[in-house]
Amino acid sequence: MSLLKINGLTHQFGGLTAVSDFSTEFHGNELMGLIGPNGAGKTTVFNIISGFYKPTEGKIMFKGHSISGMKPHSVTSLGVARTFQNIRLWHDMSLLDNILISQHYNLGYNLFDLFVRNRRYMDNEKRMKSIAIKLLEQLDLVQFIDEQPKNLPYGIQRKIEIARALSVKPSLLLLDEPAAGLNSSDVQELIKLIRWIHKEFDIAIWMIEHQMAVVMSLCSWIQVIDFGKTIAQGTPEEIQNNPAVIKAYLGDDKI
Amino acid sequence: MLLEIKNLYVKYGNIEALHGISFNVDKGEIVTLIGANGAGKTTTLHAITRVPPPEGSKVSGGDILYNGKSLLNVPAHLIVSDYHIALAPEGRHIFGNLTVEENLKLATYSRPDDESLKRDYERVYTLFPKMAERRYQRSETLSGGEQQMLSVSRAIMTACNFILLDEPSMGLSPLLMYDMFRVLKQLNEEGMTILLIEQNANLALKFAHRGYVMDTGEIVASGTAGELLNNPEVKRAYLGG
Amino acid sequence: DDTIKIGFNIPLTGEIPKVGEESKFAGQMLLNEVNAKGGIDVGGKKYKLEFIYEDNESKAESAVAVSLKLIEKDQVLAMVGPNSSKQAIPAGQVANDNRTPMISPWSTNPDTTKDRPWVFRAAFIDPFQGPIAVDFAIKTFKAGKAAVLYALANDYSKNLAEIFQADFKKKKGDGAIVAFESYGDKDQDFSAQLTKIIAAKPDVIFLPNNYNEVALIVKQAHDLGWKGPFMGADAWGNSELMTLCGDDCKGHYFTTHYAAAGAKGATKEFIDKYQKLFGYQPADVAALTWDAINVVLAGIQNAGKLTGNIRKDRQAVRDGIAAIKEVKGITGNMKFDEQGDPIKCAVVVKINDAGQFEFAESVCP
Amino acid sequence: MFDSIIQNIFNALQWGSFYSLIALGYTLVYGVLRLINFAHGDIFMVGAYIAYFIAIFFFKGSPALSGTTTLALVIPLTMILTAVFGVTLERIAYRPLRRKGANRLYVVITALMCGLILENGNLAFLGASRKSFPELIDKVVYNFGMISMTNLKIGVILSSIIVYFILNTIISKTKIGMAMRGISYDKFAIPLMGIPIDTIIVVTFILGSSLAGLAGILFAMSYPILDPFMGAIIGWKAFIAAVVGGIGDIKGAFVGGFLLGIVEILVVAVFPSTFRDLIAFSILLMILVIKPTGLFGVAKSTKI
Amino acid sequence: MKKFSVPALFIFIAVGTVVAAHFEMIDLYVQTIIMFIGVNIILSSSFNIINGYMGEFACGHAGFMAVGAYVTSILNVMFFTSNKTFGDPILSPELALWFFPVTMIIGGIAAAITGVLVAIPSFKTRDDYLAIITLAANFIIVSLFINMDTLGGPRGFMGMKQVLFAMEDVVFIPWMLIWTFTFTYLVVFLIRRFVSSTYGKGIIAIHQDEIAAEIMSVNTDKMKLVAFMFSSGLAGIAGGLFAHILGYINPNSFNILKSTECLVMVYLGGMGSLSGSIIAAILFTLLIEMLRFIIPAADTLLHFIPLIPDTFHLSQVLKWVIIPFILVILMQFRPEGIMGNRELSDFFPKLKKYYEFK
Ligand SMILES: Nc1ncnc2c1ncn2[C@@H]1O[C@H](COP(=O)(O)OP(=O)(O)OP(=O)(O)O)[C@@H](O)[C@H]1O
Ligand SMILES: Nc1ncnc2c1ncn2[C@@H]1O[C@H](COP(=O)(O)OP(=O)(O)OP(=O)(O)O)[C@@H](O)[C@H]1O
Ligand SMILES: [Mg+2]
Ligand SMILES: [Mg+2]
Repeated sequence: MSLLKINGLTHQFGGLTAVSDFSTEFHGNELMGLIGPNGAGKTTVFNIISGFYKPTEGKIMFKGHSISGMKPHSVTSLGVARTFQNIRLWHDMSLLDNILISQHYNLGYNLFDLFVRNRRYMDNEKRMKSIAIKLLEQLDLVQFIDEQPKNLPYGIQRKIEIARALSVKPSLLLLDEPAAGLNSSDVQELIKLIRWIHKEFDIAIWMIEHQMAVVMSLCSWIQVIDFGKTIAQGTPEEIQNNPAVIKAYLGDDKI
Repeated sequence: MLLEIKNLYVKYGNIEALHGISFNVDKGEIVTLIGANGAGKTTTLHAITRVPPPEGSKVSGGDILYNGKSLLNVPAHLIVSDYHIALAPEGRHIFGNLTVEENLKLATYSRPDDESLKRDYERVYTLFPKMAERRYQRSETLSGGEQQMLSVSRAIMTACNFILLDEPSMGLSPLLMYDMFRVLKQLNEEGMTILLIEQNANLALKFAHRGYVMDTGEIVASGTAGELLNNPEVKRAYLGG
Repeated sequence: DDTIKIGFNIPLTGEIPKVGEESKFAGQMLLNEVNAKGGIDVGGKKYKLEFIYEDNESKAESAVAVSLKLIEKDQVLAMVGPNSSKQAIPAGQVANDNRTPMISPWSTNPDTTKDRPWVFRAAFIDPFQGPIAVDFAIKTFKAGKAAVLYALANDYSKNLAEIFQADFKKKKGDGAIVAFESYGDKDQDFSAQLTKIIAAKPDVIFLPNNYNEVALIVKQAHDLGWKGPFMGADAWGNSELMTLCGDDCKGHYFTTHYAAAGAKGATKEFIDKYQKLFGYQPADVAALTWDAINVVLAGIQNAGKLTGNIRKDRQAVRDGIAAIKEVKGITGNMKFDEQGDPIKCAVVVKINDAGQFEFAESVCP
Repeated sequence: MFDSIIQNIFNALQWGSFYSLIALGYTLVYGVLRLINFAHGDIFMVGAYIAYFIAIFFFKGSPALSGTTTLALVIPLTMILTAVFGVTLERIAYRPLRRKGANRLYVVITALMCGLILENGNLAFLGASRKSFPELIDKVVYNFGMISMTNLKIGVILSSIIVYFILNTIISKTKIGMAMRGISYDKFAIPLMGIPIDTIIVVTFILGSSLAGLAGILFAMSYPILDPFMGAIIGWKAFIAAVVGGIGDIKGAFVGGFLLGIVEILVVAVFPSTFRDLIAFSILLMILVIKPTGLFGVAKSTKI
Repeated sequence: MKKFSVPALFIFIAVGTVVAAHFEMIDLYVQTIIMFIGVNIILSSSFNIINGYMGEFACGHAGFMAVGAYVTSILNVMFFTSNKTFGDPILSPELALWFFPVTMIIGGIAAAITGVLVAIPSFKTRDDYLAIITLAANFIIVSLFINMDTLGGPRGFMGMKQVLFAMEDVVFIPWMLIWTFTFTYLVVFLIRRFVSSTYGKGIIAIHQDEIAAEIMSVNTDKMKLVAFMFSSGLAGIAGGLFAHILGYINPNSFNILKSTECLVMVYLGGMGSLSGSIIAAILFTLLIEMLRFIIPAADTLLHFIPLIPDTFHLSQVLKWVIIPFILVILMQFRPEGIMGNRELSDFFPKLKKYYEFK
């Protein structure tokens, strides 16, 4: 059984077909890239998978469950986590709380336990906290644990968003332009980070990115879409030399 | 000298973000500011365009001279309408509830309705054909890159002589990014002065005449683009190699 | 100590500030008069009066807080007010529980005084006023069919409307009330209700409403083509009615406590003095407050003497009020039944062409 | 029966006109600042009082002008003075808060408080007596069979329609209108377009408050009894109407106002009148449940 | 002893007040004010769940209060007193003492169920559209009670004093004061537990970014349902207490004006600050009562100086000019409310030695 299988996915906004007949498959823990011109429908694909839009047509199977039309939080609970093109952290809460709240998929206690503060409540709160701290330690973020994200540098915020996504213990991590707004040296760090996460957590990663340096050095397989349709897919080398991709997306770098 | 920043100090509340920076931009130049995240690049542009609090910051020392005149006491909207300085801000800040066309029209708020206006519309629509195509779409439903184009187009439409760009390539596809830099080059050749902030320092330095490197609220290096590209310090710290 | 403290629990703000104002003015007038004469004589000793006016904001909970403040903090001997039943009912409970005599000038809901030996009132109650209006309408307008428009959220209005309805049905048959319509709090447009009422072709429209609403209703009814008579109740009796309503209200009738136009004797004297001091003709609530205070004073004098022990004195005053044989009031002479409700006459007045409230008929129990 | 229906439709149109006029002012300010100006109902009340004092001065006072001349003076003067009033309120109460970057709900609460100050300040300084608005124009009742109409009612309905069309043109066609809409979405970028933000906001308050002034005049003529609290409930309800129409949208406010008027009147015409609020609000609630952004409101689609 | 410092302080105050009240060292007026403060604390802190922590703009809190007030009053009057609507008591009046808290909780549950009415539309609606739904719900609930003639309609409902007498007949101590203290503490206690848990913080996440919350596995619909039910349930308890303190209720006591007072207290205290809500409730209640004394005192003073003419008197009407004016000024100085979204211990770090908000 494949991890994620998308078949004939189509999505329309009013009259505009943002995604049309899109298919893909994750067999195991690949690291794949999704690229394409602006407005091609990449983010829309992610939004559909994470349950934010209900697709007009098509099937999405994740670990054997059909997830099209599921609520976002249920999709996440099944093991799909994501980051956003524009950072969406809870900026007025501490970093720790940001990570803790993402444990909602597995609280382990109910309202009654909460009000009486019984054993179950205490144990689970402790468990979640230790998960969060461990994760922050792994990602070298633990020194910011009491800070509010809004007060942290942009590069760190990007990293926190990834940490938050990891805290739901995903099997598939969707990254929407993780390098956007990062400077060249931060980008190098990010590449290392993603490679490390892929190995350490042993999860599938699918990313949208416009910085070719990132995509080409990380992804084993790249899919290119334009106007919602797949125009090419293949290894980085194949994509880089594909004339259709060059014409629609890569261009030539003469200024 | 068209723009001269003299020993500028800027504060957010009690936190000082710029600790006395000085630089200048000549007429017809393309100058780039590069540097790490949080170095104070955006803060500098906001200070020049006088973005008012609470979004903005407070200048606590130094001066900003434009054609020899201080901008410090000029209200933000006059910077655009009287001094013809435009900013394509970080984070785009398009008017999502207006259509693409209305966004552009709003940018011409203080312009008379004349020939040059028509020419600018045409220019924007030819530079960014996507904008013409999406003319009647509510702009909040544009994709990220499309919004970026709109933001730059809007800055061009305000009929400026001097344009400040805050990470214009953010979120753009490579093709579009090159296209946009070509457009900017063309504008520059037509006489527009450009101050550019870019994360992709390599690209920015290839494109600009001169550059300044900022770090934690200070200018740490400056020179022509070529000098900076070959400066080993700069290379190591900011060019990712 | 030679002052007697009386507390006023009145709506100076909120929905009916005018009512509070008139109560307060009546109080001030009486206070000045009595104190100018050196105070009142109780058991051979002269006591000066001291009145404390507290605002209950036209809210039930404030009326309770005010009652407690007057009773506990200010240690008043007796309390006058609140005026509307919404506040008088809970405040009455407080007064009764804390054994302080209270007299509401204006509340007409039976619950205010019911089973509360410490609570009295100066106005007659609704079950008495309603049938008078019915009889008068049947007799004067030869009414066989009537319509009612009342304020839903105003318990006074609703109560009276229901009493009128029941009594009219009893006298003229079940179908005699052809329209029974209501409106909400602070409404200003009544056209839909009036359209319905006019379409039902009643002989008379009964409006047990506050004067300000009456002015709007009457005008709007005329706009919608109504030419028949209106019958009102005591809440019409406000000096402002005519400034607000103008010609539209002339020729209509209402039941009330006293008729200002053509008033004689003490009543006229009161009206003239009030008008001179405050610039407008006092409404019934001013007159009733005046009477209510006089009832309290009569009670105090009945008590014989004051000991200075507030608990004992309050008890004595309560007994004094209950034992009143008859007080000559400007709204008629009254004595109290076992519930603390006054036994007094009602009058029907006509609004004459000069806009004055003219005596038409008096009905006594 | 048929007569009653027609009559009620006219009643509803007149009543709805007032909701519409007030809702338009609400929506205008909301559309620009995302500020629920809870004082708007009270600005309407202030408008009515201003109209009253001007009318008394010219009509009953020493100039002793004729009714129509007075009215011709009352309308522009009231609108101007009410606008001045609204702008002053913005200046002293809302602007400083905005400048400090306060959460918009704090501005809303401030508006609520200003409303209370206006109501009770009026009560404290003008006294508890209600004011009676003089009859400036001779009322003419037209009777068509069982149906009655007055010249005033027709005037009110026409005014609200005209106002709507003027306002709609301003908002959708002019640059100022565009700037107003732009501000609501992104205040930061407005000065970057060379637009003086404070001027636009002042213009908004001028428009909104002068509309409240106009509504005040028309209301005072139709329901000639003024009291300090006259704006409270009608203000709340007009706000509800504006939201049901789709708040921030001019058409929404206009239609919403009439809708509420019609629903209120028709509910009374059909059901026992005691159920008016119950049924009317349930209907509005239902509309919002089915269409969560109101009749004409566009969902702000957040890009993610 | 961090854990017990706050309860200990509270018990000290509560027991002190009750004992003082019992021996008539503080009078009924002061007692009533103290009870109103309690009710207002419950109202503002429960409203803060929705308007502060969750960041919605609801404005119909009084509606839920009404449901609680009516349900508890009816239950108590029906079961423990003889009344003309419900006839003889169903249970022996002595039992009132034991069942009183139960009826309070039933009233709370009833209000919570009504809260669902508002919660379900809130799944799809946000912002000011939700404001309208709550406002309309408030109008509808009040209108419903006005139309219920068996409950007195606009005339209101009474008889709750008899319930109190029934309790006092068993043991003569100031019962309402005790109940108010108990429930106020309980409510604040529960809210604190709720908002400091990972579960409860889900609503803060909804406030800051609902989309992110939903995508990070917070079941936003469920959280909203819980928050609305919790908040309106607590408002119902406040209503129950209010009804029994007053001994009389009336639908118009729960109209928009009452909701407005709740709004004022929440924003005055600061959105998402529990200590802010408590402080604001105390200040607001005291301010209203103090002005009863301040205005006449100021009047006397001004006449004494003499600054104003003899004939002119400062009237109580000014109270409702002064209160909003003070609030407007306060907002200008603290545009985030008294406490912002912080707690007392964040302001005075020394307090952390004695108590912790978590
Ligand atoms: N809510 C919406 N309503 C209408 N159209 C939309 C909506 N969201 C997206 N679109 C349109 O769908 C298309 C695809 O958008 P999407 O955000 O998926 O692009 P993208 O591939 O992520 O582009 P970018 O690289 O610029 O982020 C765009 O043309 C956009 O205008
Ligand atoms: N509104 C604000 N309030 C407080 N501090 C701020 C604010 N905006 C920026 N800062 C601080 O000022 C410093 C400079 O920020 P600025 O946004 O100018 O950096 P930048 O160079 O543009 O960074 P980036 O590359 O991330 O855009 C940073 O330390 C930042 O945290
Ligand atoms: Mg995208
Ligand atoms: Mg920046």
